[in-house]
Amino acid sequence: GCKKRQSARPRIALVMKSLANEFFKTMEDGARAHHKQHAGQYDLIAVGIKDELDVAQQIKLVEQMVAQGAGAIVIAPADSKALVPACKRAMDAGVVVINIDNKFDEAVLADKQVSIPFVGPDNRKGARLAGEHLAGKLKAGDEVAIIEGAPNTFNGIQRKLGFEDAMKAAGANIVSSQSGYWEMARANQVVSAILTEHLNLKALLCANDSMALGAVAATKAAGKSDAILIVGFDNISAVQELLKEGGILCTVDQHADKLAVYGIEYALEMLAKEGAPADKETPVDLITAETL
Amino acid sequence: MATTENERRATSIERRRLPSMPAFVADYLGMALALAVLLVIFGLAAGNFFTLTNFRTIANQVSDTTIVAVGMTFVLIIAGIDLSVGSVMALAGAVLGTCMVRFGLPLPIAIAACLAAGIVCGLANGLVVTRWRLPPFIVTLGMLEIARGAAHLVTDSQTKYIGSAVGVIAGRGLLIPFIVAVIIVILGQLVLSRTVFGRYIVAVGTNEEAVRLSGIDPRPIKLGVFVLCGFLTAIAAVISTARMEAADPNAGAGLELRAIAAVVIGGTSLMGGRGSVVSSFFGVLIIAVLEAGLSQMGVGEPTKRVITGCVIIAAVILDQYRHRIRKTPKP
Amino acid sequence: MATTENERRATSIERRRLPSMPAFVADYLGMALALAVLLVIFGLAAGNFFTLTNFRTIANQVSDTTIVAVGMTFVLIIAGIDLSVGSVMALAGAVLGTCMVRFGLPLPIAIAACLAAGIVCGLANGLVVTRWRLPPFIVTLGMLEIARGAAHLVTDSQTKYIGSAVGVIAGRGLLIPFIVAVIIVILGQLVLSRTVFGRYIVAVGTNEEAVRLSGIDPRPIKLGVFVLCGFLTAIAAVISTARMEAADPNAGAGLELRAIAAVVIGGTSLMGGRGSVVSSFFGVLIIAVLEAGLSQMGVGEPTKRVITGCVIIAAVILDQYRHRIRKTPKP
Amino acid sequence: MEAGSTETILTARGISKSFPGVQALSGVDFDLRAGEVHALVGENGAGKSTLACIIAGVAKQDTGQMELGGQPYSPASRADAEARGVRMVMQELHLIANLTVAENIFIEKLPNRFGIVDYGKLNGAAIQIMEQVGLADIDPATAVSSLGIGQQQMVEIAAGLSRQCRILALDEPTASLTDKEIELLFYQIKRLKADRVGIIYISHRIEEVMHIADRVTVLRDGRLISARPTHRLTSNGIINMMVGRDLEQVQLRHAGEVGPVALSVQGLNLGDKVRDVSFEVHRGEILGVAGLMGSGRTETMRAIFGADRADSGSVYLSGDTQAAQITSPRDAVRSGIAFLTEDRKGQGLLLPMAIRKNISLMRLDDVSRFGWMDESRERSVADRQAEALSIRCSSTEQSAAELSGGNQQKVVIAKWLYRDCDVLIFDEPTKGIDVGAKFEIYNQLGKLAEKGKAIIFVSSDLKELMAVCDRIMVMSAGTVAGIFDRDRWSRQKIMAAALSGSVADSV
Ligand SMILES: Nc1ncnc2c1ncn2[C@@H]1O[C@H](COP(=O)(O)OP(=O)(O)OP(=O)(O)O)[C@@H](O)[C@H]1O
Ligand SMILES: Nc1ncnc2c1ncn2[C@@H]1O[C@H](COP(=O)(O)OP(=O)(O)OP(=O)(O)O)[C@@H](O)[C@H]1O
Ligand SMILES: [Mg+2]
Ligand SMILES: [Mg+2]
Repeated sequence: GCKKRQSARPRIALVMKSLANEFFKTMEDGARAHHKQHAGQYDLIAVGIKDELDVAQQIKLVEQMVAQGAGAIVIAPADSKALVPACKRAMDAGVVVINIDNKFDEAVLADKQVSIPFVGPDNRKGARLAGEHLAGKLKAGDEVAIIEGAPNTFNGIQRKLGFEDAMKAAGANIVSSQSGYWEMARANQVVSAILTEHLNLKALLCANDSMALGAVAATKAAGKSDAILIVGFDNISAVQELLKEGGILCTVDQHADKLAVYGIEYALEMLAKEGAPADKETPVDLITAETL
Repeated sequence: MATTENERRATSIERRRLPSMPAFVADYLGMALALAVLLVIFGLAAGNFFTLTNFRTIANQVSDTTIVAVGMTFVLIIAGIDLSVGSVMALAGAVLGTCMVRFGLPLPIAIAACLAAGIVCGLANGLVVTRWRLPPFIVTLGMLEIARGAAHLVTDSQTKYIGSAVGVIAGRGLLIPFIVAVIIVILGQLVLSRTVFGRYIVAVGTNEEAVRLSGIDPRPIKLGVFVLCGFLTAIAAVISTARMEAADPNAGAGLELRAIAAVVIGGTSLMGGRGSVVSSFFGVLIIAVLEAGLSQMGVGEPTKRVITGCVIIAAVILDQYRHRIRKTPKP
Repeated sequence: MATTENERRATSIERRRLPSMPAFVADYLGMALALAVLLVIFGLAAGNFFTLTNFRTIANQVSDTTIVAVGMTFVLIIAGIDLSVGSVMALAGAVLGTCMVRFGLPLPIAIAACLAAGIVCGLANGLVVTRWRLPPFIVTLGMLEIARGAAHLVTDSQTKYIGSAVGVIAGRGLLIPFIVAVIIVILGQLVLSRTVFGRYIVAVGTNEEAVRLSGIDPRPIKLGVFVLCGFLTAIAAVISTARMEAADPNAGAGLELRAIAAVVIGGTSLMGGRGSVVSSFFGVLIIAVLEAGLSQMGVGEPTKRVITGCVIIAAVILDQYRHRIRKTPKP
Repeated sequence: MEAGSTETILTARGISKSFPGVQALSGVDFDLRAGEVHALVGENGAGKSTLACIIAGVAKQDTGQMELGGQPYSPASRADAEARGVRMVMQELHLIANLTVAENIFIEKLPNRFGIVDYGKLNGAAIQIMEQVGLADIDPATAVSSLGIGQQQMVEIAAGLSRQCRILALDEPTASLTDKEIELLFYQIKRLKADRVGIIYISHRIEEVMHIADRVTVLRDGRLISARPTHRLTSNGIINMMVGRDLEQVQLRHAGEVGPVALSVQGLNLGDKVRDVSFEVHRGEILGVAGLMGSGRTETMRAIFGADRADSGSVYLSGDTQAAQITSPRDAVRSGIAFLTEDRKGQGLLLPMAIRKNISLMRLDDVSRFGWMDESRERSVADRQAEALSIRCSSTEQSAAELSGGNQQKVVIAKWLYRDCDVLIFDEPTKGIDVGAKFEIYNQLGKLAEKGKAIIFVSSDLKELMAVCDRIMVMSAGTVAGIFDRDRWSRQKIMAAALSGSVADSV
């Protein structure tokens, strides 16, 4: 922060969700790498919150970044509704806001009469990809369960919908759908309970990889690792090994490292020319043992 | 001789009353100094720290924690603790949001319902604590779970977006939340040090048995403190909901520990009997400035946590020395 | 006359020694009963509850909480509290994971490093608490932040997947974690009630000043308890890492409150001086069975939290009555 | 003295009360007339406090009836009793440390306007009350926590006096007071008598009772032994009724062989409480320490024991040329110094724990093997100690909290005797202890001295010091005002020394 006040260089604030989550950590690293290459073009402040649920803290961060004189805020909102007013205020203060990762709620945006461009992947599509890959290994009527993310997050809901789309298309039977609140230990507990209750379960679709890890441990403990297929999401480093071993069937890569970069580039673009904002979709890829 | 005696005593009392002002100042001087040091450090280290917007931002951000910390100060003084404030804040906010969004009730009625929710939670805490003489720690731990669950049930686990219908309270640019918080701090300090209720609170925290043996029932006093804490938490919920224009069932997670940390940094004893509302306010400010400064400097979250933890411990160590210097040394 | 006095005393001691066995059983009977009631309810309400796999699953799941609860029991008996156990568990696990994955160290060395991390955290807590006589609540609250930050720094915020290299410890099907936990419970209870150290712990928790004025330095005792708690937390970290085959820097969030709830449900006093390790174990089992049963019944998370909260409060109310019946009312 | 008052304001008939294992009171009758001082005497555990507590609504009797002014009287709580004009100053201090003196005195009814305390009025009223009990020098706005224990006792009494009442029970009000304060207290009692207040006065100091009481009721083991006007009693007669047997006359200890110096204190300083204190005590000697309340005796002993860190000064043990390094009680005990605190409940005992565990605490190595407790050995050790001091308990498994004050004190002594130190400092060991037990303790002191132990005996009761000590050191305002040998002292000389430095200056 010592090289400050070169008004020519805009400050771009990257406000992420929980840096306790590897996904955002990767995002941050990607952004920092990009910044290193383009150090002359902008200053970067990357911040995140303690845990995914701490919406108030993230609002504080947005406000602080405005106070800090950021020219643009690239935000991965922890809550798709509650962050809108804060972002609107930032925009009113002349800050460019780019939404990445977790899309703002349309209705709220409409109510606030703002439009914030979204740069990010289609989570529903990603989840459907993973689900379809899984479906290839299932028969119609097979029992499956979904481990959802936190119920108030947009991407959590999208992933759940994507899984459901694929499972319905394949004719699988979703016997249980419970939230693991994105956490490994919580998911482990929930999965254990589901395994006890549903003895014929064939597959578990987890809305992120942390929960998939918890699910893997639970199936191992129950002695069912061979019988149950597990699907994750996010492609964190910890699952690479498991993908190779077959402990996890597949996961989805949304290119976290690129996500922030797309957002930052978009922000720079908008700062340069005050163009009408449009959404921009980033790629999602299915990762399996073969693609590694 | 009696007259000279009395005169002497009268003057000595006068003398006492006057130098109490510096003592009063000394009480807060340490905290103010710590705050000033932080401000200077961040002023030098982070660009744009010394700006009006930044202070305005911090001021509005601390308002809900401040109000909760006032309630927590009272609870700690009676040697209690309230771990449920975070959940109760979420529940009260959830009630507010649901009243407005789902039932379309007008703001004043929704606020009344929100405050009622806070009071009911405080009442439940207080009744269980006093009726069965249970440790507040465990009772409010139970309430932490109950209120959080209730908040999710009320909102169906969905953030309720309310919009400017409630946002008006936060009155942009006017610092209304901060002003409300400051007024509550001042009122709280007056209640504590100048009213019969306040003195009874200190008395109950110091020696509950002695209070009971003096023919004063400590239970209504304790009950009152828990209700007050619930009520203030609900006010904090109104303010935070207004600031976000949305009610989030996950709001206030971890708020209890943050509020307790702030209150203790302010020098209030966890053993009860000793505390000051104004000092708690300083405690809140110190933590808030620290967090704001660190995030503006772009310090990573893990490092931030390590620093915050160290500052909490350092603050209570300093407080310890402050007390030792003021009292005669008792090892 | 003196002889009759003595005879009376002698017989009364005899009388006391015999009925102490039933008293011992009565201590645990209430808890065992509560557990049995829960089991029956879930056996009827949830299918597949009474299966070997289910009990095996629950048994392995409770092992880490149980071990932490043993440490927490000791801490509560000296009238302390340790809010940092969740974070310390994450840090110790993170050290284990990083040693194996990043530095490729063999399991025994990694485990040694992990245990060392837990001991260092406990030592830090204990030293700060005893050196400056600070309330353990606030010191361990600071450590909660520090250890969590450190866990993220150590792992670079990445979950470390270790695989069966560590999984062997959990020994599928063999219930090793559960057996370790039970052994620790038994050892813990023996240390508490049969050793000099245990006697000192209870004495310090009862009246620290009286212990000090008896020429016994209470500080090494308190320090020892915090170190023990850190050490047991690290053992829990080894076991939970082995179960998950992965080290997660976010592990153990909220563990401190869960462990405290379990210990208090078991009847250990938050005021210090009174507690039992075996009862804490029952407390852990009650909460675990409750949670497992409710999730098997498909009860939603919010409702689960409400029920858990109510059970926590109900348990301590019952404990209160149990104590009142055993003691006669005091004026 | 008779005051001609025959109007009985309180009668109690057949009061019984039992605690687990103890029949505290059995079928006791008691009555109190307006304007009389009715003393309750008896050994420790005789049931005096229990009876007073029942009258004041603090405890509830199992059987028996009471009448107050002709009306049936059965208070549900202390507040209830106070509403009917019955008040009590309890044996234990019940002040609120963090409130001011004035707030404590008027805690029940803080003068206020719309809930806001009127401090002018409060402090003004407090000054008046405090003047009456000789606390004129204390600012009513100071926190009680900064007062000495004797001053706190006076504040407690002041609080009792501040309220209008028909009956006032004083449970051992003089236990930690010195003659000067006792005089003030008696003056107040006489004033109340003139206002026709009935006073129940509990004390172990027989001469006090002879002086102030109109009637004396003697309790023994919870039974009524006698209730007679004072002028028909003698001190010895009362003592005989209390203990149920004749006590030999106060036996002056014969000064035995005094050995070499066991402990020497040189130039000890601690704030303004202890100023340049030097003295020595020999093996086989009992050194008495006298002084007024607040003269710094407790502080001096705490500093020697390492409980508080002295600013300067040194302590030499048994002729050592090197000063002992005592920075904590642990060091002191290791050097063979024992210290029995004056506050036995707060600092001496582990109240909820068994007597056995209290006694063995300091020598657990003696009742354990390789760190594991040997409980049967511990039990036999505890039983032996309890017997040696005739601690009255149902067994050593009973918790210390359930004992009467005197027996609790005996547990503390038992614990220190078991530790077996060479230098023993007793701070007010006979405070609130009955005559029988007092003599037992004097005997113990004598025996210990014979065994060659050095004993420092701090007491506010000059008579007992003069009866058992070889020398008496008098402290005044934190300094040593004089050390008197057995054949050179007199009550007058000692009092003069105690009053030599103004205590008020040090407050
Ligand atoms: N709360 C209690 N629980 C159990 N036993 C009690 C309790 N209070 C008093 N006792 C017992 O009742 C008996 C009478 O006690 P009490 O305090 O009335 O004696 P006392 O005459 O006031 O003695 P002291 O002179 O030591 O104060 C004692 O044997 C005591 O052990
Ligand atoms: N806990 C305390 N905090 C502050 N000051 C104290 C405390 N205890 C005692 N003092 C002060 O120390 C001085 C001496 O104490 P103390 O009254 O105990 O002396 P003492 O000579 O042992 O008298 P006694 O034991 O007869 O009351 C008093 O003036 C008192 O105000
Ligand atoms: Mg008594
Ligand atoms: Mg003293």
